[in-house]
Amino acid sequence: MSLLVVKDLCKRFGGLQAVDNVSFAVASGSIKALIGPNGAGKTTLFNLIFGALLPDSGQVWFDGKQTDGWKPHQVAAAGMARTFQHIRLFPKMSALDNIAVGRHVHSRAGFLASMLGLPWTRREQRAVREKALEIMRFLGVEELADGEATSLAYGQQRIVELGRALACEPKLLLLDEPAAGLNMRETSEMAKLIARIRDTGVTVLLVEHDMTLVMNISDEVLVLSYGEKIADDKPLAIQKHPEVIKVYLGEDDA
Amino acid sequence: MSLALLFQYLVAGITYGTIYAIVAIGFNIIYNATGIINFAQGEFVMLGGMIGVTLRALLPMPVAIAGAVIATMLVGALIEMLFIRWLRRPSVLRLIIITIGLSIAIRELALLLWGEGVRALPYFTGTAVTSLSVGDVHISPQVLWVLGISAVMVAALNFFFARTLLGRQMRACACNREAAQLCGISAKNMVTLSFVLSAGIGALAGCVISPITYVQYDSGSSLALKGFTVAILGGLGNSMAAVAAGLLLGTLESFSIWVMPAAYKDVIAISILLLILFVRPSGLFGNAEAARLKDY
Amino acid sequence: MKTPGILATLILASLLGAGATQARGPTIKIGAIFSVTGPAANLGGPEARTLEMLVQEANKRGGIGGSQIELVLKDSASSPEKAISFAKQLIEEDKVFAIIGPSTSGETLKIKGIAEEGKTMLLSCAAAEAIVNPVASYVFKVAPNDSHAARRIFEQMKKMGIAKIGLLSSNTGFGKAGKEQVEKLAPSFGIGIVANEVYEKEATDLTAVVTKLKAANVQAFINWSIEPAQAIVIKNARQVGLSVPVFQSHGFGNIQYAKAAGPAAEGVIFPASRLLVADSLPAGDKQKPVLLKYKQSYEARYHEDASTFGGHAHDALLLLGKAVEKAGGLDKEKVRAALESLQGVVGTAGIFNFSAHDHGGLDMDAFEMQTVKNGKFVVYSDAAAKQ
Amino acid sequence: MGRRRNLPIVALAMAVIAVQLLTAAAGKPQYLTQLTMAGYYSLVIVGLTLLMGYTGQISLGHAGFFAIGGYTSGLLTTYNLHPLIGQIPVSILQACGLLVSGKDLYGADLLVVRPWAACVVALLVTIGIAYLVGKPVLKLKGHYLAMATLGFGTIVYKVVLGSSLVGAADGISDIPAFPLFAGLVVTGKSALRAQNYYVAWGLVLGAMALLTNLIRSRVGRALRAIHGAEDAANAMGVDTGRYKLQMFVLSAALAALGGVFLTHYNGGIGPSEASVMKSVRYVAIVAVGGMANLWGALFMGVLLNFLSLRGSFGSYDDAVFGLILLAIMLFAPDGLLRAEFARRLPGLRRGQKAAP
Repeated sequence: MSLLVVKDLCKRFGGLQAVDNVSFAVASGSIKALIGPNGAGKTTLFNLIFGALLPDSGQVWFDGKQTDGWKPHQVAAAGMARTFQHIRLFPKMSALDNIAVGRHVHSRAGFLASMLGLPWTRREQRAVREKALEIMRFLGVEELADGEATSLAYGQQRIVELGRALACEPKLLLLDEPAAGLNMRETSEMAKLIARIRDTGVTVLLVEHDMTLVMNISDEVLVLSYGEKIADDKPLAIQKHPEVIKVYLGEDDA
Repeated sequence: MSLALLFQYLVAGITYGTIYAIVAIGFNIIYNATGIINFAQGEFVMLGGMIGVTLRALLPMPVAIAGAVIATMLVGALIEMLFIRWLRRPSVLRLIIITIGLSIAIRELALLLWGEGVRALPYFTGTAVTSLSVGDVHISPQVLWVLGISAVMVAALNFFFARTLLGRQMRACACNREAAQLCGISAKNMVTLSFVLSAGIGALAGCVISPITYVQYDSGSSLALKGFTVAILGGLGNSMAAVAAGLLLGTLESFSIWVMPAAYKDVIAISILLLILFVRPSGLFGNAEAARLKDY
Repeated sequence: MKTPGILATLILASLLGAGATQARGPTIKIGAIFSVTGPAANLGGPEARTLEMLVQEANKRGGIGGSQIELVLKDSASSPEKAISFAKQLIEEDKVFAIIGPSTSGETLKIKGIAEEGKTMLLSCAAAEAIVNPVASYVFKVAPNDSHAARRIFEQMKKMGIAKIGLLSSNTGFGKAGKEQVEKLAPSFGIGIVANEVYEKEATDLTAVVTKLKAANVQAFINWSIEPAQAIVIKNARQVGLSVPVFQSHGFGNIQYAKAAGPAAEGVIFPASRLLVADSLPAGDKQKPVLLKYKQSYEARYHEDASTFGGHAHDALLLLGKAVEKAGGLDKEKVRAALESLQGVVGTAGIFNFSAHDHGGLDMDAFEMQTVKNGKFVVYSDAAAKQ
Repeated sequence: MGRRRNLPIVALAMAVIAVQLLTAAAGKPQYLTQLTMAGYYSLVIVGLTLLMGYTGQISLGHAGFFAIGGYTSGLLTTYNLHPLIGQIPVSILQACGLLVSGKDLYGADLLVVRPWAACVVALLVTIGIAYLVGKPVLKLKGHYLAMATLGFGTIVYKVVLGSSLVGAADGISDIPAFPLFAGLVVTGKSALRAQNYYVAWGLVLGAMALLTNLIRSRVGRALRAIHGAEDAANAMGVDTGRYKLQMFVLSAALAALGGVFLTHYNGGIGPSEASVMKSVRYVAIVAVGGMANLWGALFMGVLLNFLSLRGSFGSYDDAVFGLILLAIMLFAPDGLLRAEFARRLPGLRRGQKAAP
């Protein structure tokens, strides 16, 4: 059973075909990695799936619904969450508040109810806070709760951003280079964390350059080159795929 | 409407349009170098006119105008160095507010220095009633001066940006600040230079148009608003397009008086501005991508 | 817990203490609200300067009613909300004897009720007839009626056989008031307005507007404004070859505009106070000494030409002084009654004759038709015009 | 639990009362006039603080909304419907009790809209315009947003200045008092000065209570998230477009409320209320108050407006605001009061923590 199905997706920027007729599926409960050289169209593909960009053609099906053309917040409400390649935490807000924003789709107080401070909105606020703390405990960073998010160490910011996405309780988690900028120890911890997240039942689609991480935790690997899909297989098969070796592994020597 | 009348309106439109276009070019130069919209641009025009009139009392006109341009350029440099240069990674919001603050400060200073009186340079050729007539269409020689000086200015700017080392350095900074700095160009100096240039252009405009429009301490802001409109209409940063957009807006305004009271002339201009912002923020003549590849 | 609210209280409290003013010797406080800056700075500027000068002069002579004048001058920048706040402040806190100003009709109309409630004389320098109609017992006005100016213009037009005119005005209070009077009175003189345009006060070129007049084949046009635009209008009119007689309002009575328009201003006909032509008035003219005195002292002190607006401030203070004199003391009620009954006071704007029904005091004689000749204002005469 | 949350509001209420008592004790009850006016302007300022400081959307056109509110209410309560008596729409309004008759200054019969109804219409009109304007405008960012809002403000200014229906340059005068309820009347009569002070500040208190609740809520968090990183907020499920629009409309409605009440209090309104300089002044006050500091903005708003309305800055009124803008943005872009308060009163700014 596939949670996410991408069909014939295309996106062109001026003269550049950033994503060229890409189709694939992500099985529920699995980790799928998206790899490819710089400029292969990985982040563009993420943005297309998430609704941050509109595809020129093709379809995106998520959880049985066709979601291409939706706005990101609609996609998020449907059960998808993401992190960003360049960390996009909310400045001047505590780590806890950052994660609490992730609870947005699971709470409902609007302008009027909030302004009037109705009792249920306060209960909801407490629940949001509890849930955010719970996530921080799960990630092992509850001591960072009150620190200003953007002044934390880089590795900690990555964790908080991951926590913010987890707070959405997504069915599908899109991680854009979760290990970028992390050292080796942090990277392996991140790998373990992603595996743990998958074990809680969350499906993961990730873009990553760190091949050790990709090969260790992925169930499947999709390879893009110049916007085109050139392979989509189990990690071991990918490592032996001649095309992949040629365009990617060959030059990267990973 | 007779043909002569039609042309008379066209002449009026071209007069307005050219005035707006010169103000718009001033915006574009700073925008290109810094990404800032200088809300005090109209004040450069006012300062130019005021200083020009003041110097005119002592010096012959061409010298007075040159003096006004140089003095305003100094003011431009001073403003950049005192208020912009040392800011570290200022947000757009902050820059908007700073330039608004500057425009108020300059205006109030001008009120203090020159009072609320209205001034003007004399007509460059002829007098207030002189007009050249082609059939039944009449045109003031000063309008020709405005047109001519604007044309020379646009040509000179084009030459400067395309052919001179300094101009090319400025463009390099506008395209990619980091890369330009790696090549040994001081980005900060280029920003100062952009303020100097645009102050100078504003001042020259202020002198040339003052016989037609007069100048008063608060005449900058309404000119600035039209200048913005034209700059955005043409596509921010594109000065050739600004000239075209200026003429378009000027003509529209001039003919609008047949359909609406003249008191709503500005309303029309601004409505066009809003419409453009909503529908085509890159301007009439630019496409979105060209707007991003900021070229003079 | 400390809150900014409490902090606010503390600061406000300290302000309250600091704000108290000390009482000094025998003084009489006179409030003034002028638009020294803002859209009507052309009015308020000279008015404020005039008053400052005259108060100083008066104090040197011993003040009025034996008391030194303390002038409390407020710049309202033509904002009614400020005028309202200032009027209440002047009346309730400063307990001023009278208020001179405001410069604009819009502001005056908004504080008319406040002056009336506070039983404080208000001598407005604005022209709208609504200021004194209906009569409010404490509200007077020293500027001549726009309708009188309009009538003078129409009378002149009749003489010249003009029946079809264009009307231009600026989008300011001054322009609006004049436009209304011209529109109202034109039919009774058998004059038709065939083109009627309001332009922005910031207008920098009015070619399109005058072209429209030209297209309408007007026999003459009236322009009613106080801004630089009134010079631009005549220039543009001449440039597009519109050579019909040009009438302007008394707002044209500011020589800098005539100078700015240069040769285009020649021959413009307008009704205005005799202040502008004080030098060329016949020796027997009643107003001449008053006019010359004000004009000379203003011009000597500020190095700029005296304008009729500054004259309004002069007249307001003059009238107040006469009323105090007549009442024989500084009793507000008596002075008010005296002011209301003043007759034949010669001011810069004309000769004031107040009554219980007329708090304006000026008649059509306040205006003299004038024109520009060789860059100077001169009295208009049909004979001279024909030469 | 609710007690600590409401402490700042209670403190403000006490401060309001204390100021009134102090002015009375100091023999300066006249100060309440400018404090009342400043209170109404504060409604614009606190709304704008939420829009600019919290949501990160600049508006150089808020004076426009203030003016739309004031002018609409002023026009409706002065426009004489008497000559139209007998016509069906007027009869319907009459039957609904929305009209009130009286005499004008010259003793002629006057039939105008009841202030309550006018107030409601003014708010609805403003909300409608804010919605229509905000929808396209808020899609813009940076300079474009600033320009578009400035353009909107200028249009409102030019329209009121050019329309003889609303008195053109003179504005509207002789606007009647606004009887609220239980004998409370919004009017500038000096006898009712203290009463009006409490009406104004009651409104401010109400607005502050609502807004402080808002910033501590899910919505407030989402608004700050939009300010910080709009794309990320959107990805977390925040409908950024809708939130920005709702905030814009809310702040416009607050501005209009201030406009309606001040107009009835002053008994008139003029084009100066719609001028661009007025909008810039509101922005200056929000900036000096600390951008995202509701209390700072309220305090600075009252202080600066109070001084300005008393004429303390003389002819340098605009210059003062220009220099304030410059100085703050150059040396303390986060505002004067913010750094200070953030250190001392974390509970005020981080509502999350103040709530147990």
